[in-house]
Amino acid sequence: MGGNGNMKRIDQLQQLAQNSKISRRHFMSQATAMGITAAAASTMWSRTVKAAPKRGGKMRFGSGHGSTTDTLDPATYANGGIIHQGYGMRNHLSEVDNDGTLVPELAEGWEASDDATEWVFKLRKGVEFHNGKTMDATDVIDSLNHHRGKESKSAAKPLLAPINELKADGKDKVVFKLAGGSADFPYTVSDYHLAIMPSMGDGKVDWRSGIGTGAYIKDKFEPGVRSTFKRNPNYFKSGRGHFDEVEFLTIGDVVARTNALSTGEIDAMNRCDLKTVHLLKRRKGVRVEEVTGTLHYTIPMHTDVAPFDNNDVRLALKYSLDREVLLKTILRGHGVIGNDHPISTANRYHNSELPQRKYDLDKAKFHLKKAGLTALTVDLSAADAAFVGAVDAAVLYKEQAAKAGININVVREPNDGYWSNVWLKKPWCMVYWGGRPTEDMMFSQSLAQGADWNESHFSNKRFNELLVQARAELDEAKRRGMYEEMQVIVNRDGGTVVPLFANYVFAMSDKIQHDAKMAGNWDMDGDKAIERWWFG
Amino acid sequence: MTMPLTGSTFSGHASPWFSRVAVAAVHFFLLILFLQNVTVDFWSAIPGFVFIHAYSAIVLVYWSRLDQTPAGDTVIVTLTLEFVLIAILFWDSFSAWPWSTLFGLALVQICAFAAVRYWSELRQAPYSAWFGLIVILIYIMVAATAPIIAPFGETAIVGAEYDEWSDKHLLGTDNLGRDMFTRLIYGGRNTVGIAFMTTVLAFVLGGLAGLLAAAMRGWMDQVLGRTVDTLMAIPSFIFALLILTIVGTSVPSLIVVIAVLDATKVFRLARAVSMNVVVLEFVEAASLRGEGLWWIIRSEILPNILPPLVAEFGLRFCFVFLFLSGLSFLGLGIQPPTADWGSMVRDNATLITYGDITPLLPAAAIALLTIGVNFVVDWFLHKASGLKD
Amino acid sequence: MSESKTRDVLLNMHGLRIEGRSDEIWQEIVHGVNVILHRGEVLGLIGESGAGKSTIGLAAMGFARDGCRISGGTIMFDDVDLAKASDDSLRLLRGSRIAYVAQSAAAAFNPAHKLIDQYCEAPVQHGIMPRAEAESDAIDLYGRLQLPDPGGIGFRYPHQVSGGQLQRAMTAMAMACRPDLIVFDEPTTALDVTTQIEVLSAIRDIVRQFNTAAIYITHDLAVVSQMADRIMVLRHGNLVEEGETRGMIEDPQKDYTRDLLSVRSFRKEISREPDPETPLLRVENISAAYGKTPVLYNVSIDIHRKRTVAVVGESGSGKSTLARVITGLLQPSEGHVYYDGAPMPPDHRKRNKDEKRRLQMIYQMPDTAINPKQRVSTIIGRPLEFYLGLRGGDRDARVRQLLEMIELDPDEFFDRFPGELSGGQKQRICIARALAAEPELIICDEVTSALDQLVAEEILKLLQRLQDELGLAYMFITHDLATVRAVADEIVVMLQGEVVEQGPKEQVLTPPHHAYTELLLSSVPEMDPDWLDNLLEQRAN
Amino acid sequence: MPQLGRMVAQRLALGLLTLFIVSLIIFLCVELLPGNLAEAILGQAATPETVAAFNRELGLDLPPHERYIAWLINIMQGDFGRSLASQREISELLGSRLQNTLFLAAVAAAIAVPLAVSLGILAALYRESIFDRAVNAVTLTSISVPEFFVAYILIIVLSVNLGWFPSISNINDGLSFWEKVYRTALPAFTLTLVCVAHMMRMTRAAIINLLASPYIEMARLKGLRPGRIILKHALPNALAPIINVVVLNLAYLIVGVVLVEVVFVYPGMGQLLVDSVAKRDIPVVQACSLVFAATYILLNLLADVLSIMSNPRLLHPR
Repeated sequence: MGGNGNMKRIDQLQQLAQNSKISRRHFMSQATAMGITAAAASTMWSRTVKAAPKRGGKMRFGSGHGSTTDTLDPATYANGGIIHQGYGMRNHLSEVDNDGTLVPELAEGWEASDDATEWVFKLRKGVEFHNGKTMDATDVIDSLNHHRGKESKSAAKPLLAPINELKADGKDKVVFKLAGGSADFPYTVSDYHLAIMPSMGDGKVDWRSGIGTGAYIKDKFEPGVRSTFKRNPNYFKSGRGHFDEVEFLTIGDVVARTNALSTGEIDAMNRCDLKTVHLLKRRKGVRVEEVTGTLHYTIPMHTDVAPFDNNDVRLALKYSLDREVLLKTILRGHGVIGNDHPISTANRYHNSELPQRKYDLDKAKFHLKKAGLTALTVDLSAADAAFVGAVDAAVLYKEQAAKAGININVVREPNDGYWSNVWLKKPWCMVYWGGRPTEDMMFSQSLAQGADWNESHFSNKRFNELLVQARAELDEAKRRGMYEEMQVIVNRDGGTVVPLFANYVFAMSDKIQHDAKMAGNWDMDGDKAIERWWFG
Repeated sequence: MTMPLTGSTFSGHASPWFSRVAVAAVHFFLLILFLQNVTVDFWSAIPGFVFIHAYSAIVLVYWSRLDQTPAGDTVIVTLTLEFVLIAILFWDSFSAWPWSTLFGLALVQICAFAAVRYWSELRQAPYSAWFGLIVILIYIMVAATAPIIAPFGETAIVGAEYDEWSDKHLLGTDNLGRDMFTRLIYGGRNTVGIAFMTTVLAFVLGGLAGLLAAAMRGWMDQVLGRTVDTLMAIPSFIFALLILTIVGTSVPSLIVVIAVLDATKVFRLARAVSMNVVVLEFVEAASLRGEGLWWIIRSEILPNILPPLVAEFGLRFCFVFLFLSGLSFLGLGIQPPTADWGSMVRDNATLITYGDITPLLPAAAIALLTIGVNFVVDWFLHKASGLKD
Repeated sequence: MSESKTRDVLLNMHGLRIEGRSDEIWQEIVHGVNVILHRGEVLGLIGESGAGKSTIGLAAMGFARDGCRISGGTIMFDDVDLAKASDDSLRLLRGSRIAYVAQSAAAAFNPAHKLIDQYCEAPVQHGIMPRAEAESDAIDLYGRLQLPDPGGIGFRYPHQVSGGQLQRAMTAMAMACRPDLIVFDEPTTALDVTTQIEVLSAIRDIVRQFNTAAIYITHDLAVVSQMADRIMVLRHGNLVEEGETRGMIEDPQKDYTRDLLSVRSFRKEISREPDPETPLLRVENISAAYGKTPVLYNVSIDIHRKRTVAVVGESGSGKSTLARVITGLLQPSEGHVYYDGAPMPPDHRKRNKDEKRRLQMIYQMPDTAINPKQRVSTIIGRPLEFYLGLRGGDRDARVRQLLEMIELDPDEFFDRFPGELSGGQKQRICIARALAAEPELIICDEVTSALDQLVAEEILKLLQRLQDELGLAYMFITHDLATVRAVADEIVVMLQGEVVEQGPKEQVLTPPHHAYTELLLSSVPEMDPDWLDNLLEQRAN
Repeated sequence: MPQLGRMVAQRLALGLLTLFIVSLIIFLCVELLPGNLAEAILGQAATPETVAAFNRELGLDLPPHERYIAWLINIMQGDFGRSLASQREISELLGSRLQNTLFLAAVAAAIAVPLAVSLGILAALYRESIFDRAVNAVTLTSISVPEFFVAYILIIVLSVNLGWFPSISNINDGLSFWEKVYRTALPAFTLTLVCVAHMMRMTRAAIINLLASPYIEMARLKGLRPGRIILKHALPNALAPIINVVVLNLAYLIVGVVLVEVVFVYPGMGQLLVDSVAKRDIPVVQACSLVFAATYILLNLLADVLSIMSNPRLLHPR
């Protein structure tokens, strides 16, 4: 894997440059020797060297997400706009950093029992909320309990369901007792819902004020319009939260967003128009970036419903989809093709050995024949509520599958109520997944037997065994083996076609700088752009 | 609105032989086109044959009364209504060849009738009106014969995405690799067709209600008037948004919803102009004679309020057109993959920022048609009001 | 003639040709007319509609209405040729040296401004006098024109002033700049006869006082003979006859002039004694109101078969309301209507088809009384279908028969639209429509007042013939005593909703009269140049 | 004038009735919308359990008529209630939005109305001239294009290429009046282009319509200048239709600007309403609709009152 080797060396080189260990000339010669063009190397140099963060400036961010009905209650967070603002105001026990690794945030660290059923989080000391109160275990427990219990209307409720007991051990320690072993539990508490807010003392938390421990203090909050923030002078993290002020604008219309960036009325935007992003790149003073993340599209079949109960039918359908064309037309190349399992290259245990499934009409026909069929007619439900372009994707799929003798009847569903009336209800439909930071979370939610969102009604004995084992397995290598096997199982037997992983494509002013690597778990550097970026 | 009651407004003299030949020619044109394009077996072509001939029979029945009479107006309006109703009821089968084309050709035929009927007026029309009429005619022809003149299928993916303009793809391809030129033609057919049907339905509903209110007055006028006031008090965009979300954005529901909302405005006009007619003595004479409501509406009032209504039809058509494209902008209009100009502008709007004029084309198409219609309406109003300044 | 030659010529229109546009084609409507007007002289232009009299009158101001143009001839006003003068120089003359008094003062006064504001506009804009001076001048003129409250009337809006007063105010406005010439375009046509006298005398006095030249346009020879020194009779854009007023009235040279002079000579033959049978229509003690405004008080009338009852009165007398009550369009607050002895439901919607059929109506304005979008065959054929159930060929044959009955050629008119008919022809169609129902009683509401006199006379003769042939009864509503004299068997005189006098024609028309009848009768202009003088003198006594 | 007063009172009472019916219709519509608030907010995360919890907390588990009556009683006490989704006071939520909407409408009207009326007068004065035709063609074109398209073109030309105006209208309370006007310029221009044609054409038509009337002929025969004839004699009598069309357009400027708000990211009522419909936030939808309907009713009343005031027949009865 020559390419991989090169990548590592470039990383090293950049590291050296960033720490001022090498000169520009040295950097350039080394980089060009590795096959990088001079121009690219030059850009890389300037970006790397400038990478020393600076404080100051007012960052104006135009977000395609955000709604007038957004609230500061993390239990109701429903879109990237409010998630981003939430990350700016508040912190969590743990954080997925820009490398994609899990690091402690408000916790100093954690320890698990051997079976991974009991977790002890040691809290960072001396962290102050914006109102001056010092964060302690009560705040953490109340914040998490905000999502638990009968009356909770939080979308994070199922995430915390495995917690049997949650208690403080002194002021600085929180103990979780889980129903079953979970090696990735520290990942769970990094979920965007589980922000730590000041307790009001009666077991409730104060979410209305927007007070948290985060890098920015709420100034004005007009949901769906604009919010302004000021830098938290007492922020506990070093090297984060560089802007003096942040103005967060909701700009729903992509043309307006793009124009605003072009005319310098905002400094960064997300959700670029994929159709014209190549033109946007040519604009002076504008930089377009993209990150492959965990966001992916699925086309799940109910594996207990005919004809999808026959694995050959499922394979025939998987083979009759040309993912490359879909990538080109739906995402205009801004993504990677999927391999019929939900684990992204951004995940830790992605199985890179598993052969990529290709558009293969012969194989499709073969499996169709094996299933005892010469022709097949199936309904595929789609709406753009699933993801932008879902209907187009379904239409493309229909045209491609027709060549294998499969007649896909595209059923256009209404956008409204798609998630309640179509998803999980119709035997075959288009779905979008934001992705989960860990294999365990992804598999548990979407493929485990009995999971609420087991969209393909998948029930594979071996898979379910492995899932439980791997969850509690603390040995890295063994875990990797298990997860890789599970990906193979899903790829071969699963009822889910996973055609694409979408890139996050966003653009910013030239003046904006960021670390060489950006997180792929959410849009805009893990939705932490305002915390992580700075003006160069 | 001044009332054109002089009667001389439409008293042209067209020679009957000319109009007969014109209609016969259109009929044969229709038949030949149909036969040429029937690719399916004989039996499934039968409905088409029946359709054409039943249609011709209707034409012949109305025949003797057609030339240069106000009855001719009625024939044109009736035929239009028939087709619109059929099209709304059977939209699904109508959007498929050959029904849609038959429908389109029927429209062409209606235009031919109108042209023959009003030939003497047309001769005196100013250039702007001629320009408008020609534009409208071209649009109708294009819409009617879309499957024949379009090089590719409406939703067929025939090339790479965003191809340049070339011999194969005259205007390049769109984001899915569909031919832009083809989409533009079909978009015109869908957008114009739906806007036209919506407007007609709005006029049937609003016009009828307005006539009823004016003719019956009393409680009927009050009830209808209050209902319309209430409906108008709700912003139509929001109302359309609500209703379309409830009933779903299928083409028939789109047509009905916008038509009902637009009918309120038609109602007001129809009622106002009818009121001017109702107070005239010939209406009093008819009601003294003991004529029924229907006769009074149809024979006494309607022929006299047609000119302002027709002019309003043109304007409302434009508004519906723009309304539809506005809804498409918010994603509630005609749904993909059906081509429509509003969403074509919307889909490609970002390109304008980068100096690509492709999205200008559907917008220009919308503008050209509305301008054309407005020119004709201007001329018509000018004629109907007898203004000679 | 020799006397007038010595006075200097103010206006000389020579070989005047005017074209009008219809359907984008220009057609000549005035064919080379010569008009000479001297200072201080009043010239009467007379003719029926279409004679071109108004067009010539406006041409005297160098003005052509939209759709008309002056295509030939010269219009010498003093030394300026108005036909060739620039817009600006015309504008300077108009209002200051040539002024205009329009037919309907109610329409010609701008409803948005007070009378005195409109008066002052011309003198102030033409820079003749400042506003304050113009105002006091206006009040003076209002007084001379015998307007009530001359100091205050100018500060009212046009709709607050009655028609006769408005017409005088307009004359004052025309006088504002003391013009050399005033064009009066049928200034009294829209007025009631009693009002007409006041206006006529006021106009004549003021013109004489200021020695202003005037062109007086009218269709009424009797009126013009009171006003004009000289008369020009016009027909179809040509001059028929010209002469001194007295000479023309006493000794007309042309047949057409003689026709105009003899227009009021038609008299119905005196009919038989009233039949003793029950009246065809009995109106008994009817009172009616529009909303809260009472319009009719205790009116009773009998109409017998084959008889003509004329209901005469000025505007506001309630005569048309009476017709509405009889036809059932307005329900009376008191009283009943009996038809052939049986009470009729007051609401026409509750009457049965036969009751409706037997009582038909003919309206004042034939333009609005027939649907312009229906053919003659439909207009006349519809009652045939509706009442008598005639269809197809039977119906068409009957329509043709009816057309013949009203003296129109069936082949020519069967398929026509009202827009292709003249006013008189339209009124005939209305009559045929009424006849189609085979009625017993026809209510004729001012059926001749919108028509030219000669045409009106034909219509009256036709109606009379039909009565003789078909034995119809007529209720004739009119303000015109000449019509009453011509057709009535019995006369009902109405004033402000009440019947002031009623009885057989001879009885009502023979003195002694009721005071109001006397006023009405004496106010009808006669073909005598001295009539107005005599009358005013008489009344002054 | 007692008649005018009675008319206003009558119309206001009728308006209240209309408002009541409007609220009922809107309530029913929102009730009929597929899905509910909880599902709309939770999206993919809507489990039966969380949805039920949501509904219980917001009282959405009560039967519709009870909720409507409760809402009605509150509204009669002047309490608009709280947004279901954000729990914010609706009056506060609506207040700034309404202010912004009115501000935009005012700026647009301040440009559009004088422009349209003067263009209409000039076009009537010089009718059939090159000027008339040019104005007609330009205004016709501007209404023949979808408004979002006009907006985009204005942005490209005036903002992206020339850089004269900001492409988005990021306004907030802290700005000075002129700064606000500056930032509102582009949406105001767009709306101006969209509604000028209608008003201008109506002004022109209303005036030309009167030119055939006898009193205009009289004015011409009095030798008055053409300009004076139009301004002094035609215009006062053409006021009623002009007022009507102006008010109609004012109503449009207030209630019909959703698209422009979206394109320019203008924080007005339209976007709030669209968002609330999407989230099934009934009280907000209700409140917005009521404000819109009330605006419409009041503006129409204003038009009628002004029409009466402009008509001496009605203003000065005999």
